Amino acid sequence: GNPKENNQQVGESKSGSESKGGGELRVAFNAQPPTMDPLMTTAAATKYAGRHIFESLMTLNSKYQPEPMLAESVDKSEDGKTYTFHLRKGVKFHNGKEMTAEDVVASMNRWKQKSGTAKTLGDISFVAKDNDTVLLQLKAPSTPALTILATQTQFAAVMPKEVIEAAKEIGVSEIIGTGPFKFVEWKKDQYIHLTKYNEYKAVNAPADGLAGKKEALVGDLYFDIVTNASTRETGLQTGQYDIAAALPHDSYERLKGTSNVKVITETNVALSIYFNKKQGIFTDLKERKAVNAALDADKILMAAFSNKELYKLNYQYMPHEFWVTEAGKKEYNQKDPEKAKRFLQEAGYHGQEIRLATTQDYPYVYNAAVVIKEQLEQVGMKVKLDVSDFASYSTKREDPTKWDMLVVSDLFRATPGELGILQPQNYGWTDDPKIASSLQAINAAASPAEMKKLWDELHGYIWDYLPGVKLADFAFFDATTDKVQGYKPFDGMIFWNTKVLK
Amino acid sequence: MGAIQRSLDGNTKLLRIKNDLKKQQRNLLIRRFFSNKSVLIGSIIMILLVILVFFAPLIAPKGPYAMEVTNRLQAPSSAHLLGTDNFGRDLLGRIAYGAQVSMGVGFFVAFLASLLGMMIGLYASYYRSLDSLLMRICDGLMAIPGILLAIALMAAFGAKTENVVLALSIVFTPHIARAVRSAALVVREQTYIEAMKALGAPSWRIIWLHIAPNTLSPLIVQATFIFADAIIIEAALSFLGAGVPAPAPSWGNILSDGKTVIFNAWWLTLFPGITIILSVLGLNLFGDGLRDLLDPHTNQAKK
Amino acid sequence: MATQHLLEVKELRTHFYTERGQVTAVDGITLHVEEGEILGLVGESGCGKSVTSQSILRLFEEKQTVKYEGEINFKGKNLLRISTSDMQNVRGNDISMIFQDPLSSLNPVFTIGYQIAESIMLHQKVSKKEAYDKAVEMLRLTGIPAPEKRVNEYPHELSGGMRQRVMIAMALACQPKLLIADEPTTALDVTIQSQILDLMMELNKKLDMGIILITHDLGVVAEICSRVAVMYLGQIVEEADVKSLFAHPLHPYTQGLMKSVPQLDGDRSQKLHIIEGMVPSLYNIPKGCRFASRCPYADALCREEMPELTQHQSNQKVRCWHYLKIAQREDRCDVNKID
Amino acid sequence: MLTKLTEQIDPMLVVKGLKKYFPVKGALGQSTGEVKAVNNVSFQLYEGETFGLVGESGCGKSTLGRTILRLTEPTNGEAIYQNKNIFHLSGMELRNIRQEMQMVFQDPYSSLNPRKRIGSMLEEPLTIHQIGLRQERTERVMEILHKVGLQPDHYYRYPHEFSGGQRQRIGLARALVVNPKLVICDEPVSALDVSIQSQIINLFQQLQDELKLTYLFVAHDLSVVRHISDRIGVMYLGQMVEQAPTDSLFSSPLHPYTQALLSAVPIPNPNVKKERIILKGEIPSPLNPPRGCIFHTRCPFVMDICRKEIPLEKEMSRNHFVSCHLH
Amino acid sequence: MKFYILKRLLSLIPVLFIVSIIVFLIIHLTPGDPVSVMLGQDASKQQIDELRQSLGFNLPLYQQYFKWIGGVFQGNLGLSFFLKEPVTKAIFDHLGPTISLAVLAEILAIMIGIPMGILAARKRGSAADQTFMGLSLLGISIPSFLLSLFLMLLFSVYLKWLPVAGYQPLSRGLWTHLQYLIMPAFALGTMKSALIARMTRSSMLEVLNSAFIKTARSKGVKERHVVYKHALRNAFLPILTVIGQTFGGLIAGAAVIETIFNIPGIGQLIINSVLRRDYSVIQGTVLFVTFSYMFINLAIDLLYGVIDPRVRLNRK
Ligand SMILES: Nc1ncnc2c1ncn2[C@@H]1O[C@H](COP(=O)(O)OP(=O)(O)OP(=O)(O)O)[C@@H](O)[C@H]1O
Ligand SMILES: Nc1ncnc2c1ncn2[C@@H]1O[C@H](COP(=O)(O)OP(=O)(O)OP(=O)(O)O)[C@@H](O)[C@H]1O
Ligand SMILES: [Mg+2]
Ligand SMILES: [Mg+2]
Ligand code: NI
Repeated sequence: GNPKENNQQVGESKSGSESKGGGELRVAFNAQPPTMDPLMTTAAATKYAGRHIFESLMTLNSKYQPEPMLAESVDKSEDGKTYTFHLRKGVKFHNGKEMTAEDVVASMNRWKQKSGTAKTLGDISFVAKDNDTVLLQLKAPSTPALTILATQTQFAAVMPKEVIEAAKEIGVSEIIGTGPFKFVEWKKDQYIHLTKYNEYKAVNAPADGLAGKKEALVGDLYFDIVTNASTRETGLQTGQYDIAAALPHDSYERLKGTSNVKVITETNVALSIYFNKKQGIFTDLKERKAVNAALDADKILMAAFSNKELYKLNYQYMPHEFWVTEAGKKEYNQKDPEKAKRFLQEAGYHGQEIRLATTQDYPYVYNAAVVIKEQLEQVGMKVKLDVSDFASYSTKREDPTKWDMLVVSDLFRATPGELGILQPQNYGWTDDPKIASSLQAINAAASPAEMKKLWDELHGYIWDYLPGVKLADFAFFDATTDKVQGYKPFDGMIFWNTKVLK
Repeated sequence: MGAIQRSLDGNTKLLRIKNDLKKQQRNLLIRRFFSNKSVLIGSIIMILLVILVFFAPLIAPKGPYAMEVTNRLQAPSSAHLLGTDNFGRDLLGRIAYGAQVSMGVGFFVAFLASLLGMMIGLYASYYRSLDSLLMRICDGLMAIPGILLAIALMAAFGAKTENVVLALSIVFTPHIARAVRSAALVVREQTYIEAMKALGAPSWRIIWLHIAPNTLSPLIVQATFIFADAIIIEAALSFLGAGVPAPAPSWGNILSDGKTVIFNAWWLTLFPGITIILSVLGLNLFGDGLRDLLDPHTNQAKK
Repeated sequence: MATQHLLEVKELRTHFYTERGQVTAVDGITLHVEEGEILGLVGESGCGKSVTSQSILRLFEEKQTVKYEGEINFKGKNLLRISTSDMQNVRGNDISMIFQDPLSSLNPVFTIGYQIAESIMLHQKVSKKEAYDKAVEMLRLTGIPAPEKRVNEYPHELSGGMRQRVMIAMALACQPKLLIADEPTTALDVTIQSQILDLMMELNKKLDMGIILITHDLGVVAEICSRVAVMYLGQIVEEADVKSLFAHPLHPYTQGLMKSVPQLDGDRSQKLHIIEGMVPSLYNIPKGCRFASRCPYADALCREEMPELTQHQSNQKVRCWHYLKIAQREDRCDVNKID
Repeated sequence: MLTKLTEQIDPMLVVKGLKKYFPVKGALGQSTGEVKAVNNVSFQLYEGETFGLVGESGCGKSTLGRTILRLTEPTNGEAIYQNKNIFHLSGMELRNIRQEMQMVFQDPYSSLNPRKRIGSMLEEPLTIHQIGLRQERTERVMEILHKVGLQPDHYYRYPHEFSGGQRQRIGLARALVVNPKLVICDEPVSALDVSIQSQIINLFQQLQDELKLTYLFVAHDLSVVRHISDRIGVMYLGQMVEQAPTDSLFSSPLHPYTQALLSAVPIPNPNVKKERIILKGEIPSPLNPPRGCIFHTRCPFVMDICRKEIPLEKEMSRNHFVSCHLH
Repeated sequence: MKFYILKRLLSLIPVLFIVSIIVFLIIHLTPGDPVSVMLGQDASKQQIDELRQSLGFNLPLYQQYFKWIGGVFQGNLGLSFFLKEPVTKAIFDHLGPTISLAVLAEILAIMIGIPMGILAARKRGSAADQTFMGLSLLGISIPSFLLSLFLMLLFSVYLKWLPVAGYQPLSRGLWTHLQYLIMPAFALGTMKSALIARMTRSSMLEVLNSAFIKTARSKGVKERHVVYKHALRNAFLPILTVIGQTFGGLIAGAAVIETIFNIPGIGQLIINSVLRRDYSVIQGTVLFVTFSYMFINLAIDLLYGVIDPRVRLNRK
């Protein structure tokens, strides 16, 4: 028998009563999320699955600008310290309960407490003004406040108040949101099954990024957890999966040439080197400059991503249109071994071992590290590749005694304040007063223009100070069968407005 | 009494006979060695691999790390006989240098596990009082996942090839122990073991010189399996960062690097795959043949 | 002599392939057995008695290890020519065999009842129940006490003597035309041995069964055999009816053998007679008479040419150049007294 | 040499009340009974003599021999050798005594390690007891090979390349190579044809003359036992029923079992037909030996008392002991 | 028998106890903890510390151990931090696929391995022998993922007979269940069959030379019966040992194949739990696997007695 047919029968028989047809969409998902509670983790898998179930007050459009989602509209007070959110009416949770301001306040307070990004807003409070209105009160005005509310890492999912109150330390136990899909079942290590939420009320605006109209065009949405990349790939080719996520970059060219498969890319991740500036050799700026001078980004990225279409050499720490700046350009990608050697000499480098920690759980990170090691050794540095599994690696990088350099991939952020590489408490420990004060100034900037100006300045300084080295932007790539229509990722996978042709 | 006291003359004559016999015996053994096809083929393969191990610098003068990223994933050509990998490193060179690591891991794991397993198996079968204790320990050891052990050891003692060997040896020891024990249980009941006791032989002698050789066939079968398994598992460990520390080449990690590009660059899996198969084949042929050579019985039923 | 023998072996040769080359363990054996006759087969250990008997049933794996030559005629068929499945019908049904080593010849994982019944069911159309009853009956015949209980036991639960009797019961279960018994009583003490010999003689009379009895014990031969063949190094060196053989053995080897037997009434202080020298190795068979190197009568002719098996009087055949000379000497003294 | 047995000489080995019971375990691992393989056996061995041991198969002859050498632990009883109870020795002492007491095993094939060449197998006992240097050991092995009638080129052969008789001789050579004083021969000639059998028996006698060996000689073949033994013990179902000097035993067997045994020996002469005593009745099992006299189930002369009382050992004539109510 | 089984089961307790301590120590001394994995790449140190604290991971090790083992004694293997469900449930959920796969693979392995071994033994030294033994070597040395990918390409992509990967429980119908398992079972089975074939060959070689085989032939038993009835049963003990071993291995050691074919079995559970440091699951699963190994070994030891009556007596 045809396996595809079989699957569909299975899917339909299970959800037939719930949804009015529309078929099913099977996504070969690359990782099992650690939890379905978006606030409990920064893992992308949770975010991708969760954003179909949960929604937040604000969200991002394709230009990384905030747009309201559960709010009908937002007003900003004169002093810039209070935002008033008018909630959309008639929005119902998946359990049938209508969403009220109370739920939103409970959810936002949880977000405030759990999310790292929320903390950049300083001391804030959410108040329910009435059943349909929520106030956000800031201590100081902040231009990027709404963008921060729309952040996607640990996004501010709105859940019923009761669910939040019942939450344990490892997260909520009921998965109830307001999104276009509702949660049915999570068969551990097998699949996550969502089904169309028939009472979903979409925003009346064209879809744009995560914002705008959302419509479930399939009855059932399965995230099949398939950790093996070749399996995802073959499964897509046989039609067992409609979409295969995060395929190996090396397969890009081949899949692109395959007739019934469409490849879909979205450049939304930055690849950088982080230096350990708390301890060891890279506390010395000259050593950091030596590394920066020695690198040849093209080769590194070629090895990591294998195809030019999948990466873009870019020195911008904030690659969105709004933030683009010329500052720091000349420092980037110098490919100047002689200069590097000079820096080393000045710094008095005498063959100390440099530990480059990495993990093979992210092949591109590992591949980049291998080439970086090679390039640094060309200029006479002694580099040791320290490979471990992700769990060990993630503990290791918290410990300044264990490493000197890392290769890190960061998702694009909407505001500079969210950039991991600039955080003093984050691994790398960028504890520079000037950077700190500039970031504060940007957050408190009165207007976007001022904000931009401050950023230009900071960007130049960053390239001088070198908390790390930004290497490039790159894309993950997904592939779909030619029966899938309307799949357009933004900040990762989005399956509303996506349908499968019969 | 006369028969006992031989003249000096007689003694030297006997010795001469003995020496002649020894020589004759050696010739017979050599002849048998060369007439035994499997040993012969096996040794040739093994010798080739040993050459690979020791002459890697000649085979790949640039070493296993020389990268040309622009030349990545090139199919075999005259410049790179076996093609290049995803960093543009010469595959032949990596395989040649990887031989050191992989053959080493395979060999030492098989050796250590055999030694330890044999010890456990033999003593468990000989001293019945130890049996259930040792076997239960083996049950326990078998259950501890090798990956876990490897990650733990790496973390505790640093990423070294020795730790891979140690972890895998511990994992495989119970397998050998069980196989040896089951064979030894039969052997220990044989009359010739009793005869050795009657001669006043100490236990260690009985165990190691009389029981052990008779458990060799299942041991060889298992040990060759372990050799192969160790090479392949080392790859899985490398992938988790718990194997041979990267970017040192091992057949295992070449293979798992190749795994992701198997559809684009077949040579990256094919060639290390073939080398692994060859080495296992060589070792097995050699082992089988050796066993046949050592086993007096198999000399009979042959044409 | 009957026109058709029950079994007639003609010029049987059995070659083994070994690492050191091809070995001919049985080299041109010719013998025959009549219905109701017990033929004794004696000879030095390793002379090929067992190989001969197993060759008759073609029990060695052909092609791989062994090559047969010659003829084995049984009921007018040449057993070496018939197909494997026909051979399977002959085995156990027409010709049965008792093996030399009872300890290892029974399958340790089946009950003895099963093993006997299996052989009955293979050749007779009987139910399982009937076959088991027959098995019990056979065990009773061989003198095993409480056979109903014993049928359900495994070989290792029985004593050596009992196992030997199980083998015998199994061999006799189908009432074969011919029984080959390879040292059936070696492991038994004399009281049980005599019971078993009695049983064999009884069946031999009752069923008119031919028997080839291989043994080392010349006493047993004297007691129950009617004819004897003496083997040496893969050949038959003498064949005669039992009385003539014991009265005047012709071949020097047979003579040596007879003299070596310790007598119950002999002089204990006297050393036993021995045949000097060693049996030559099968890999290195001498050119002429195979016994020449140990023979007191040997001369140049013996060392050069192999004698044929020649008829002496009506009931004796011998393979020796000098048998006439020896026969004359033997006539002069009484052989039965050991000198 | 035949009857050098005198009252004055102290025995070399005294076995008193030896018992060996094997526990029998059922399929469930529980004990279901005991095989009384050797049940209260006493006898002495004198230096330089041969003590023959005959009896039905399974009556405990091998077990007796193995127990004396402590190859299995005795259930009860003692064996005094050179004023020491063998059953109380341990470690080094036991090993030393094993140099002086050797055994030739019943099954010649399985008592040889199939993977060892004959030469190294024979050299091993010397290595164990640290006798001689390497060179000397080889010489000695060659010598012993010669003595048992094997050839030097057998040195490098494996056991399976030998015929039964040759294997038996190898077993013998292995026992003799360490210069023992006492050799327990467990049916050393039963697998041999008469011509080789006589070679071996002669060899036994020759070695006894040369080295003053003492033999405990187990065999089925009564004519062989008669030829070689000075005294003979007859065993039945784990017990010694009769013990006598050879001539005395053969001329006047006292126990009904001995009588039956002697009458059943086939005579190698087709003209002589002997009157056999046929034993009827159930052969008892050592698991469950009969009460009273163990032989009463098959005894042609059974009396009432036999079923109730165990007969005591009586000395009927000089050194001729029997356990039977008839006497 | 009951007594014996009881004794064996009792001897399990100390072993489980020791294994539990070893595993506990190993996993806790290994760097990385579940919190950092769960919180993801970008979690801040503060967040991590908070969660660690609230879950009790900063208590002294012995306290953590006693807390856990105390639960185990009450039949509670703990709660999976990652799966958000009791460890017992997690094991139970992953057991179904594993058992189906292991049984199917073992059946395949036996069906391929034993006849192949027997044939090789009977035709020792012949071309058939060498071919089969060569194939079995290939089976040993070919990396399992290569074989799996090859099977996938052939049967799913090219022939479109079978689904690429995944798992459906038996409750969805036998064929639905089986079609997902055939390829992985085949991949595992061929690898295991190599070992079984070699064992079969070597032990059959010994048995086929036995005297009782000649006895059987001399009775006129058909050659097929001689081999499969008389000889095989005698040669079966070492084969059974290997079968037990491979079966035990299939329970915990099929992780690679399970990952490739995306079968949510115990092997995957172990590996995944190790990778995400899901302490209680690792501990629970290892205890469970220890238990099943011992159970299999016990079953095998009991089977020994069924197959070979001599073993029954010798059991001390
Ligand atoms: N399978 C075999 N391969 C090679 N040689 C063999 C084989 N079987 C027997 N022989 C040889 O054939 C010869 C005759 O052996 P056979 O077993 O027939 O002797 P036998 O007369 O029965 O001796 P015994 O009285 O000791 O049983 C021996 O030399 C033996 O080594
Ligand atoms: N290890 C053992 N376990 C249980 N019973 C045993 C053991 N060894 C011997 N027996 C039993 O002890 C009794 C005596 O056996 P033993 O081997 O001593 O007899 P034997 O006189 O040497 O017989 P044979 O003449 O056949 O060699 C037999 O019933 C035997 O079954
Ligand atoms: Mg024979
Ligand atoms: Mg015995
Ligand atoms: Ni004398």
